[in-house]
Amino acid sequence: MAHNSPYLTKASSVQSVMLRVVLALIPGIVAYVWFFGPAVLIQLGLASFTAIAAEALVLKLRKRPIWRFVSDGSALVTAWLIALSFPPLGPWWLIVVGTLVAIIVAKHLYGGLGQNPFNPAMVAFALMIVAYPLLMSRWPNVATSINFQQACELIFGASTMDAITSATPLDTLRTALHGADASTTIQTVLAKTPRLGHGWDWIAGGYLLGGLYLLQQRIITWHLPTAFLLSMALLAGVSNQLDPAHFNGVAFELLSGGTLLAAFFIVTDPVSSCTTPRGKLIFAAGVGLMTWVIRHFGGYPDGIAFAVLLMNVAAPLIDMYTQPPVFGQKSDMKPKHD
Amino acid sequence: MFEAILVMSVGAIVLGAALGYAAVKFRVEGDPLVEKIDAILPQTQCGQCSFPGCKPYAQAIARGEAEINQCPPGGEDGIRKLADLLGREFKPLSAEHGIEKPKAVAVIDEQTCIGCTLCIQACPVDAIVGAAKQMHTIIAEQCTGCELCLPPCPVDCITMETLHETVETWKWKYPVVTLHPAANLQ
Amino acid sequence: MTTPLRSLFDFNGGVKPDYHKDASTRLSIGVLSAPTEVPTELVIPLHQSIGGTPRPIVAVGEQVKKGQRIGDADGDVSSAVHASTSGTVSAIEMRRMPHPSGLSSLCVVLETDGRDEWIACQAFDHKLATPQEIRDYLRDCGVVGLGGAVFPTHLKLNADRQGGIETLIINGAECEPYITCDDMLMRERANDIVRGVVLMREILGAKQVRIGIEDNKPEAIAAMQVAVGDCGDDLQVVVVPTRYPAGGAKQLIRVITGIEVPHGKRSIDYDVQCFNVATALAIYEAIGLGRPLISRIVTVAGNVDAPRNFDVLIGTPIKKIIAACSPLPDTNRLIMGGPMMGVEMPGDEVPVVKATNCILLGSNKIFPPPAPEMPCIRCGECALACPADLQPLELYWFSRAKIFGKAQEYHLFDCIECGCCSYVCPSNIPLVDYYRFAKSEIWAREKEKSLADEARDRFEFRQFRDVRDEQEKSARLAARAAAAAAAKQLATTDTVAIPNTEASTEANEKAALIAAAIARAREQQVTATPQNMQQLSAEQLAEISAIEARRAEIREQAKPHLPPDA
Amino acid sequence: MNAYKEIILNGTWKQNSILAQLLGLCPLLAISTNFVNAVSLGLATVVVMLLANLAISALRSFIPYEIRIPVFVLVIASLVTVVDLSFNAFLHDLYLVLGIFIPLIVTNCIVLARVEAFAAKNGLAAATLDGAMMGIGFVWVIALLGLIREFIGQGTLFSGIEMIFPSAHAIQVLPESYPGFLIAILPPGAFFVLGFMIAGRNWLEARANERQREQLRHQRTQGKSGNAIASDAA
Repeated sequence: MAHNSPYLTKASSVQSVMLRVVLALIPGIVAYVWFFGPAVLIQLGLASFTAIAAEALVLKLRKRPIWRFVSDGSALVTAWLIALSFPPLGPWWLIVVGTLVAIIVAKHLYGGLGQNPFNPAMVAFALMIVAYPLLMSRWPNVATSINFQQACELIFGASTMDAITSATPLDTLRTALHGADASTTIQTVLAKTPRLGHGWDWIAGGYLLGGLYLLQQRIITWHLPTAFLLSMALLAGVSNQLDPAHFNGVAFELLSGGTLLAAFFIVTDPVSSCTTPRGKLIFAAGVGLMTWVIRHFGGYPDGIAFAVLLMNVAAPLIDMYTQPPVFGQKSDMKPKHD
Repeated sequence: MFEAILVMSVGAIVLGAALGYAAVKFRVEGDPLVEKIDAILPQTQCGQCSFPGCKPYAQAIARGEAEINQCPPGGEDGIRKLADLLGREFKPLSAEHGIEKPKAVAVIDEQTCIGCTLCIQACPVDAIVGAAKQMHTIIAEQCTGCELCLPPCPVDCITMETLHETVETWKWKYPVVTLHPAANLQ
Repeated sequence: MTTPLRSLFDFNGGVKPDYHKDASTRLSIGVLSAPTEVPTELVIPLHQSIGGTPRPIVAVGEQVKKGQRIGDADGDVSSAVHASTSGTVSAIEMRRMPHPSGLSSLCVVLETDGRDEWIACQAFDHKLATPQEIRDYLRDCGVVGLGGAVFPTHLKLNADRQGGIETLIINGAECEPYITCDDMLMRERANDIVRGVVLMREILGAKQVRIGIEDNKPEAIAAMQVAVGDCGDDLQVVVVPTRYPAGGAKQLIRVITGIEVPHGKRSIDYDVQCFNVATALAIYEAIGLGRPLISRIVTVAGNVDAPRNFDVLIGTPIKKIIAACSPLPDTNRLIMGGPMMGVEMPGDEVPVVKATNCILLGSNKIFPPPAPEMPCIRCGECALACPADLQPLELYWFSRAKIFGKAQEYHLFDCIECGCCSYVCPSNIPLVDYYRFAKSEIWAREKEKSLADEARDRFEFRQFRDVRDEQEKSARLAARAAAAAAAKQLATTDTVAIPNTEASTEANEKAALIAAAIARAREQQVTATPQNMQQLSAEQLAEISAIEARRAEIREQAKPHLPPDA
Repeated sequence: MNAYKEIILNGTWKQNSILAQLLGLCPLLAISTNFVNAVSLGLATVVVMLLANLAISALRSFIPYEIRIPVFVLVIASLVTVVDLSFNAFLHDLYLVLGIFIPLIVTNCIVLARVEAFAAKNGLAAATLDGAMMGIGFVWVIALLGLIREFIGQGTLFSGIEMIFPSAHAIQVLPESYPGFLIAILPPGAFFVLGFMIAGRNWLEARANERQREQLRHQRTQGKSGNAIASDAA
């Protein structure tokens, strides 16, 4: 039997969608390399290679058409998100193991493309930060510049890195605020490290640029990023007003950590998030709320991964209860005659 | 020691009494299972299951006296549904009760019919109309294809006609992705 | 009446495919209904509208004239069928239908005589007729919705309503790519259409009339505006933005009035009624000229050298009109309808029916086979494109997994199968096919269930009756026995034998009767001709044999379902 | 004899309380952080199950149907108390590590499930064997789980063995520099490893079923030419 109508199709494919997402990540990566050196490029390469190799291997084991699925680009998107959320100076095996877990466990054990209930990149991040909390905080110090060779040595284990790594701004604050000294406030920390958070704002800007591109391309809708950023901003604004000594301001909260990466690239993962308009708003606001809660009261410096995973669990339920009214079922439509 | 035994005994008596009361008070009455089984059965009332109709067979299944694979008109699909409902293992249709056939209706050859009314008495769903010494006919929409009218007919004027797909009963197939076949038009 | 200033409403979703409408509007409507063009054989299916299948009222060998009724509507939800030209009925048999199944259905085959002789046509005065008479007249004229749904028009022209309806909408949107039959009709026969619209308005008592036309048909809009201006009635031509499927009845009602008619409700419940422009013309021809619906405009487009519209007699084999457009050699499929909702034809010998608005020829070049299906990534494009505001992706999961209950809960039956979701799907999933599958499966199951329920009820009633009869019989016997006992007591001397073996003698008697009947039947079969036919004239005998033949034929048709043609 | 063989097979593999029935997961997941803890708790459970099945099977004709559950719990609780006190007396260090999970054997649904489903309906010997075999089914799974989690999580084997045999020592299998896969020891790790174990069992079962079906089909095609009854019986 030949295929049935419609016989016309719009020229779009999963591949083109995924490649445009990859393209949208590039401005953020450029800023990243500018401030933290080329180490992240090595991680990107490692993650991409591992992801594609693992994808091909699993597809072969599952007896699926290999080329059709490897070329869809979804593994590449996962790999890049992992590379951008993992610390750039982490040892090579950290990102390799993380990527393997993402592709094999989080994606293919659930049925492959389109079937995974959890965001694979965030599964990898959550698993590795739980397993190796110390290694996952090896971020380069903005002040020290690392060239390509140094980065290789650090990543492939030929030298130690204590001198040049530092915690992320969020981690720094968290450690200081939850430390023994109860009198520490954000202001005292900032006084000690005036350049805290510098560079991160530019990277965030890069992600924002990519996100706007995705919006323009209609690959993502406004609901998810807006609701996520608004809920974060709202919480940060209110808490900062109430207790400026212990809660970050809106700008710091939005520009640090992976907030903007998450807003445009992670929360918007269509497979594992909600699909109805209202559902998207609830989902993203929930991620924002949980991220903020984990950042300030949880055991880990950044809570996006956990927040996303927790909301992933709730996504089908939210979708079920937020089905938009179908044509003709809006409440104001009443027949004149029955 | 004595104290411990006393505490345990009192506890046991109180709990036992509560449970005993509950067992009497909240006993489940009726058997909704029969209805559910009956809903799955095809209602041909053909008796091939060795029970006089679908409801009696449903009751027998519910009591555990009959296997779930005795209904040829229900076919494999029906057995699967029953297996799901009852949590029993799927079994292939039992051969002694018949084989699954395409759905058919009985047709009376009106030239041969002598009007004996025997088929009318045999029809479990009253789908045959006619009177003594008058020609009989079958209401096709109400015929379940049970074949119970075939044996009593003394002149063998009833035949079963398989129902074929028509434009009205045609169904869209489950989409399967196949390569487009070569042009088959001139 | 110029373009109104009133604001239009919008519907959600929809897509903007390439329209390809120019090619088939360059030439005027070709006429294939002229006497010389009439094919030698017309195949007129009896079932051409929603509802019951009309009963044939002509016999094989009978002469018919153009416009003569050959099939009578079966019940109220049905519509009559007419001979498209004059000729002889050569057969009433199963022929392949223009239906994706490729199955056959009962058709009247007409051997044309080339004279194209009309029956006596007489205009119908709707002003003097009662609503019921108007309905019956239109039903007998075979007027059905020509937009593609072929819903019997007489059911929609419901003149019973006190005070009339609010809005009458005439659908000239024609949103599907390639199809231009309504466009050409409006350009060339705007006046007749407007006359039909005025008739409909009078019957319905509509307060306002809006003729909706998509803004990609400027010539049609201009022609209609002129015709509306000439007619003197206050009709309005409304130009609606071009977006597929703006021509869907519900979408057009939404765009023009803002009213959303939900699934399961009729638009008349909301004081709106919507008809296609071609239907308006058919009404004019039926009421104004007394001509039944025997032809329609068909677009031939796609993989042909000279795409064009034709006025085609119902029952013309489609190969006949395709040939007039010189199809290209790489044509590999024939589609009835447009590229978004059309259905593939099983062959080129199938006839044009009232639903045939377009014959689209396809090739791998213009309709490339879809890329391999990928898994759904829940991107939500389909939900944005859905004009019924459904969540096609959810419906897809449920239909694919055959969880039909859930699919219905998610409003599967609100789906109008417009194809927008499949059109935009980046994973190339044949979404509409899944919905079609799920819908027909649900219908089949519901039908099966209702039949099973009916069988159960009948079985249970029969059992109840058996028990009741048994009780009545035993009561009767008891009464008789009591009476006999009383008689016995009275007549002590003469003992009357009471038949206590009533049942067995009854059975014996019956067996004897049956044996006698069998014997009689055998005898009858031996003496082939009945006694009462011996003194009849030759004509009478011929008549009887003709009746016998017809009877045999009807029996043949009445047989539940014939095996499909080889 | 065949019935006993089936009890053994059911307990250890086919109806395995963990892999097939997913019962008693709470102690299983909580205590299987290393091999020694896992085996200790497992053996304690075996003892309780064996004795509980024995006791209930012996008493089954005296227990009224309506109050059977409280009676079962009472018997199991008494046995667990004995085990708990013995641990406290003889393996005090281990007792401290296992903590609440020894008393919690009372609520382990495997124990109650076997008592209710088997011991209350079967004879003494069969019930005792069932208790032992179901217990062994639990022990080997929890032991394997503990082994894997300990190995992946910290690269050692038998850590904590000195709590039972003071002279013995844990074995460092992977080099000291192994950073440890912390999550294997954390509760999520228990779920992951158990998940893979269940998947493995399902895979083996599916393969066995497939092979059986293959055999049947083979026999049937052969039986067509021979006698039909033989193939039906198969």
